[in-house]
Amino acid sequence: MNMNIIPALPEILMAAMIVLILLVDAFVGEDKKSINTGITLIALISVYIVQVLVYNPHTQLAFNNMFILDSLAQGMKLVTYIVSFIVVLYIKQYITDKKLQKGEFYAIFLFVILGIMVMISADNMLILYVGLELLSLALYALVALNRDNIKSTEAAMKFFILGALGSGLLLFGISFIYGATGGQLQLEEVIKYTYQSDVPNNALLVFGLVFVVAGLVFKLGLVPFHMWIPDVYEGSSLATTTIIGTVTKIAGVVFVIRFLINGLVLLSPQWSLMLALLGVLSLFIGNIVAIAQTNIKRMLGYSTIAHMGFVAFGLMTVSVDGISSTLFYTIIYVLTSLAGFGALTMLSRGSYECESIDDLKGLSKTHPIYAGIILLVMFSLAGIPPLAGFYAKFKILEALIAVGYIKLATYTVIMSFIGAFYYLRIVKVMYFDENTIDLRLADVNIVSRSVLMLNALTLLVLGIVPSGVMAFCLKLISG
Amino acid sequence: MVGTSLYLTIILAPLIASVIVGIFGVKLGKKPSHTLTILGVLISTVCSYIVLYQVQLEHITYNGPLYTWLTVGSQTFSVGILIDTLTSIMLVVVTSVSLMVHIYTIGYMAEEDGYERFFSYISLFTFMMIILVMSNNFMQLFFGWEGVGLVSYLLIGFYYKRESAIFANLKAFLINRIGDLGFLLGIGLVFAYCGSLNYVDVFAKVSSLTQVMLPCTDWNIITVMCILLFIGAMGKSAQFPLHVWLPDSMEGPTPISALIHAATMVTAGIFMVARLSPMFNLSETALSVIIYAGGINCFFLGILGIIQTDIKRVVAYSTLSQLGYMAVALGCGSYSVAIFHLMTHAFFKGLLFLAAGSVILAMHHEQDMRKMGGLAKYMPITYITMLLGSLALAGIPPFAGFFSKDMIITSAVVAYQHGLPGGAFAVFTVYASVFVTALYSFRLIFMTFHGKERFRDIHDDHSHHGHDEHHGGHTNPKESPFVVTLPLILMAIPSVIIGWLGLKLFVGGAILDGSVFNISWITQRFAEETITPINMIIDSFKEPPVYLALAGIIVAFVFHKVDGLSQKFVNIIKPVYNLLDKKYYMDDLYIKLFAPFGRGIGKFLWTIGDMVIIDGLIVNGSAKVVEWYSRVFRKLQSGYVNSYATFMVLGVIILLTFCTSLIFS
Amino acid sequence: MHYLLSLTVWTPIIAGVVVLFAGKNDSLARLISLIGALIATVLSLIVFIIFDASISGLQFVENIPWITSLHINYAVGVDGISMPFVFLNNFITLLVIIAGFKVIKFKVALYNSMFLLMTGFISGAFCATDAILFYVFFEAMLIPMYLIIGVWGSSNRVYAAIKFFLYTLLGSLLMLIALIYLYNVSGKTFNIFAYYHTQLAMVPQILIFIAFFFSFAVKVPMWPVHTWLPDAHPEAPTGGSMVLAAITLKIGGYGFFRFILPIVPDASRTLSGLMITLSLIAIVYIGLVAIVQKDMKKLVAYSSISHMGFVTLGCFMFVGNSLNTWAMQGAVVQMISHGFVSAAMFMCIGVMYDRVHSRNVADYGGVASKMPIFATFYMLFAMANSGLPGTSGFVGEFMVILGAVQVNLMYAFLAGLTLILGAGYTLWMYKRTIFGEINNKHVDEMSDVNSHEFIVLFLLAVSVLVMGIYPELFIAKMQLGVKDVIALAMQSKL
Amino acid sequence: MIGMTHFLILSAILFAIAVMGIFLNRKNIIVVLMSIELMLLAVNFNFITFSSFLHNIAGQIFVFFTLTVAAAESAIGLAILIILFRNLRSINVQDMDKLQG
Repeated sequence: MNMNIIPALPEILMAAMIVLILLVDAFVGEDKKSINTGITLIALISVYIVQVLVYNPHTQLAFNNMFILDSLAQGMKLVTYIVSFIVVLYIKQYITDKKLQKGEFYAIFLFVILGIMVMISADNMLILYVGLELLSLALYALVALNRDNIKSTEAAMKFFILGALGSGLLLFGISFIYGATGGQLQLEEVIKYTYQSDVPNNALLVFGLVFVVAGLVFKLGLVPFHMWIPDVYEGSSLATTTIIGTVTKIAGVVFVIRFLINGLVLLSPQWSLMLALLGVLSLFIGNIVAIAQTNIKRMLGYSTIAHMGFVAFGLMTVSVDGISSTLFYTIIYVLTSLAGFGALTMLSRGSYECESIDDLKGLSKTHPIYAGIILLVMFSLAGIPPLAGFYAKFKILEALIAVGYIKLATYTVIMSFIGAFYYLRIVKVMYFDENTIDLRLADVNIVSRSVLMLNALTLLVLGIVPSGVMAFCLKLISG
Repeated sequence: MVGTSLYLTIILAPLIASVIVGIFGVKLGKKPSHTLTILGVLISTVCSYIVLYQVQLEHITYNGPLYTWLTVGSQTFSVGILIDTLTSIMLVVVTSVSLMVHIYTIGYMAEEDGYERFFSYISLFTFMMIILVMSNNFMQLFFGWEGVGLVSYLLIGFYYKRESAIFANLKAFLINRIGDLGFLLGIGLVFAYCGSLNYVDVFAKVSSLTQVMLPCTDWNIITVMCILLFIGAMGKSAQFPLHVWLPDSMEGPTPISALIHAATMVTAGIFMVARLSPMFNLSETALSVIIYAGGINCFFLGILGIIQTDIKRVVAYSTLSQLGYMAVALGCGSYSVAIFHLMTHAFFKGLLFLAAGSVILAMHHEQDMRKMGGLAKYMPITYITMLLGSLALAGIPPFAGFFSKDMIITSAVVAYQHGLPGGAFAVFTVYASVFVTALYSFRLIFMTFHGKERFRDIHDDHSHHGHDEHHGGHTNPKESPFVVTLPLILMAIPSVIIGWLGLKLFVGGAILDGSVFNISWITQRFAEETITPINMIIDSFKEPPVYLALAGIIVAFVFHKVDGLSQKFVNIIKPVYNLLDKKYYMDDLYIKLFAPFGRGIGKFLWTIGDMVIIDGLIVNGSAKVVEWYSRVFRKLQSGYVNSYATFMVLGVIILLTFCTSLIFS
Repeated sequence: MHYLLSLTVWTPIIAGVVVLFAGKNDSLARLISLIGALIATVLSLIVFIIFDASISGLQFVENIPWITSLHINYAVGVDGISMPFVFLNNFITLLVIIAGFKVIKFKVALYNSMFLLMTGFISGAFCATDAILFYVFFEAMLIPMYLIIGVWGSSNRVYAAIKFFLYTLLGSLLMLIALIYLYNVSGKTFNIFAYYHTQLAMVPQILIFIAFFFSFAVKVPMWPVHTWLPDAHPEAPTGGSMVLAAITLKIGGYGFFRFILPIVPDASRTLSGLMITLSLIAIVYIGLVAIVQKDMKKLVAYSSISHMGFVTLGCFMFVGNSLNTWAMQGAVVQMISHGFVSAAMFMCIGVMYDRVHSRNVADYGGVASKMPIFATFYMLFAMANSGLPGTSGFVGEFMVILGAVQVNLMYAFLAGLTLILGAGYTLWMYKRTIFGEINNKHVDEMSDVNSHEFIVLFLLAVSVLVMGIYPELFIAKMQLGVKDVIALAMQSKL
Repeated sequence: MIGMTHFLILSAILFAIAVMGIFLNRKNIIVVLMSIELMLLAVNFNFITFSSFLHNIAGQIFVFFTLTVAAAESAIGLAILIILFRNLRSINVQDMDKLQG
């Protein structure tokens, strides 16, 4: 019986902080709500510190091995903290303007983070499920929080229903795996079991696998499990979209890696092909449909779908190289879209909401800095060197070709070629068109802006010296 | 001063002058400009006479590179100088005529604007021409070739505001480019098969190619080379069918017509063939081709001269016909004679043009002969000199033209006797042309200098539409100033005597030793009989040409005297006249057929090929397809949550079937 | 000295970034960019001078590990083929900056910085000896050009910019696949020169060839993937057109030398017939198309395509399994010469455009009487464009034709048609714009070239003439580079 | 004798019904929520079946978690439903079509 709880200290601390926020929020007046922001930031910082402190090189287990803290978990958690810290900086002005500034917002946001942390560290399907639900439920709430907005509520409802369906599928799958493996919920046990059994003919296991995969890719948003993404992206407030579009992606990817690699790696012949199929579809739908979009959030939603197609390809290679490429891709993607959403959020001030693509017309004249940042983001998403996005795509392609999927790689580049069009269109709108509506905004505080600029600059810097992050990702995989 | 430095002086003097005047001309003003350029040309003239002396008497020849133009692998092209007998002759001709024209221009262009520009151009031309004749390899020859073409282009379009002028110069350039294409390909072949472009190496190598055929054809390679090269000559020397540009080139100022389009540039082709005589000697086929081209020129294009009314055009057509003569001579393999005629022609045709120019000057830039007449007593010098020129042109003994032309006739006869294909045609044309030549040249004389003074009534109707304001009504035309008449006189002298001097040297070939090689039978023929001017004149009265010439003059006189006769005659031969009037429809062939055809294809390829097929169909088409897909697939996102769920379930089902198929296969 | 090449590459990039911060202060921006471009040009000139023509292979080599996990190095170096282009590139950009001094009044800082970045990237592409480094620079240059066309372009600029971007992107993406494939088959290296000795079967060779072909043929551009150029040029500002025509097209040609011929020699040999056909189509077809253009920039754009046809023609003059040296050398010369000439042509059109604001031939006529000096320069460049001996335009075409004759007289004939066509469209345009009576008041108000324009035109004129009269100056430097390529193209990899 | 398979089939049927309830139903969102509950129950049934037949307690523990989560889930679901009704004045699935395309 391993009752060591040290590795889980960050989670515990986070939970405590959440409670604290709820308490404080209950007692401070409307005018002092900004204190919540402070607490949230402190929470994230402190958790980060603790996380660093509890780290030691070799893998630690807790709660009877249900909870694992390996290099992957450690690394991705740290990334999560940093990203969510930046997210808070970006959105705090926005949510005060939009009257979302209620204690719940941050509390729920931290719940999301907590969920992510649990998922990342879960070594047991039960914990994995709990983490997932914690994350999802919190997200539903976040979306719904903008409660007077009809679009938001509709998005929340759709998100909820589909989410529930998704997790239902996942559970169903898990139950079958549980049965097929003779009562195993522990991921490494599942591996051990699958070693002994003759996997391919174990119909029950594969049957379960299909449902699990369905549940997993729902989180990533691969076609045809993507339907929720565009609606939720469009419907929810920019703050929420920022959260969904960035931090949760990390969770999703790690979640999938845990399940498929740590758990069901021996079924890779099956699931890699499934991922390939879904990836192909995602790249197609994501890129093609994004072209017709007029709402920028929705467009980014579709672009996410396309990018997740890349992630799927990275995973399907089932090689250390491939998986590390996937992580690299995810990190770069998160950083990029973080900058993008950040810029949009900061542009949406007061009553003005940066919704439709035309709202960006002539931005290069009114707000050259923001325009420049969005430009970098767009070219990075399109994968044009010398921006970080290029290496992300490049590594995935390299991994694909290394294991011989040349046709797939060609398909991928053609699709991302089509994708380049709508990123270019954004740049075109900002730089080539005349501004119709002139937005004069009270500027956001200097800290957030400088962070945003740094963030955008990172894309450029990583475009010139990406090897550091690559090595980092490789280390996460190979331990 | 000896050796390369001397030669370089010849080359560079005009260039430097031209560049300086070209850049600072306007600042310098008129006088300094023309002194400078004339000085430049004078220097090279003097030097070329020195060279002539050295080459002919001291037998100093030179052939060496100046600098490496480019190196590829082991092969090197270098810019070089070749000084031999031919070069020395050409140098003298070019520089002297050029000098005359320079001086003449002072008077002729006095009132024109762009005076300095003009001088800079003609010096530049002189430079290019010198390069052309001095070059010791094809590449440099081509450089000079195109260079003179460029200057000719610039000068034909000298009055760049005049639509006809800029049309003419474009036409000239393009027609020449057709020739140049052939020339370039010829050079290419030479290089491909001889591995060098230096004359010496090529001549050494070429004789070994007599049996070689062009790949996958049964054409002798030398023939192909020679014909291609001659196509180049056709362009420059206005041989049929590439002659159409020359009459139009008369749009340029008269000194240019004299220098470029009569004396020097147009003879470049002749020079080139003569220079390459060792090659052409190896291919009778090529020679026949030349004969036919030349024959057509000298007779059929000569005829056109008869019906022209523009004084310069008459001379222009006579130039075509004389070039024909030279070509025929070349075709018959007597290159030295061709060069001989080239030289005599340079002087008397230059003279004719300058004289014509002087007339035009007196007539205040009126060129229509029907508006002249009776000028003889107003401008005696011009009259006398022009008369001499015409006599020379018509080939009346003992003027220069007579000797050269008579030798050409002889060569044609020889070639005919030897049975060279096209020999008969050559003989016919050269005989017939003698008559034609005399006819049109004296028609010119009579119309211009004799008979009724038609210009008087002209001036009236001119003063109506305010032309020639600077002279009121009925002043008599004046003789041109000294600077104009001096060159006339200076040119008249050689036109009269050069034949006497030249004959022996050229026919014996002594003067062209080691550079031009007549074909065997010609050499024999010239060897076996000793020709002297005297007995040649005497003999000539036993032969038809002289009588033909006289007949021509008489006919011209009759038509001049008897009023309306020409009109009647025209009516009688209406269809023929129309044909001639339309210049055998050659212009229309280019302007109405080729040019629009090219543009038509271009338009088709652009609109259909580029716009519709590539851009419309493939590029924008694919974009449209993608957009269409986009619009279709976004419909899937219907907005109804249950349809979303349906898709998820479908997905699961697909995956299931996918996997089961995997398992049970 | 040892980092000379890196300096050449990075000076303009750094200058470009610095200029961005000049922001609203236009004169400062101009000054900085001028200095930057000047330094870069001087550096590249030094490289040109101290480049040792007597040794084959790379010089000024630098090799620093860059992305170790993928064995990507920051490896630069120049050989006879790439070196002249580095100089050309910086030189042209310097001219562009000077030319833009007075003309550009809108977003000056951005404009100049874009050009400087562009130059840096292009130099990088020419210097890179690591495939990915090359690719990064190769792609990166799309961004500034996209903005240049899109922001400072004229009426139809958006379409042109996006078309240009996507056209070139598609090609380069396919190349990326090919590069990664080579990386895997050549024992995990991105060193271009390692690929020269990688054994490849025919089918992969063909596929790689196609991939490379798409990326480079689009840049050149070869028929039928040329249609972006006639759209991009007219819309781009003068400077944009100059850089586009003078340099970016050359990267396409350079690619044929650096990648296609040495890496997939057998495929090149097999497909040479096709390549030659396409090149000849480009020369004749495009030449004819150029004749009917009414828009001056479109006309020159088409003439560029037709002239670049000589480059690709020269690249694929296979005799048996050996390449024709003359054609090959001619191709390189043609590229450099076209760099000068096309830049000059666009400059001239720009000069006129700045005064009358029309690209339409019909809106001009009689310019000569208003701008004699300009007319003289323009005449020189027009003649160079129609390949007159003594100008650079002649040398390359002459050499390629000489080579072509040795292979097949028919090729030479078709290629030679450019003598007529080239003169046709160039001089027709010249006649209609410069000669003739002044036919509208805009032309009547035209003033002759100002000092900046004069400097630019003068420098270009000098280069055109020098290269025409003494091409050995360049050829001597390139000799061995070309020789190596030919040697590599002759080896069989099967 | 009723074997494990029968139970599994039963739960599969339940699950299928639940799913049908989600994507066939075009009317009432409440029904959708109920179907979700049903789906979770089907899963629980599965777990219990396995756990009893494999003599492994983990499954039943999992069921407890699932039940809890289900409760929380329906709570949130209903909350969202309420605000949705407040904005939309309807709980008809077909009326949720503001977001599409």
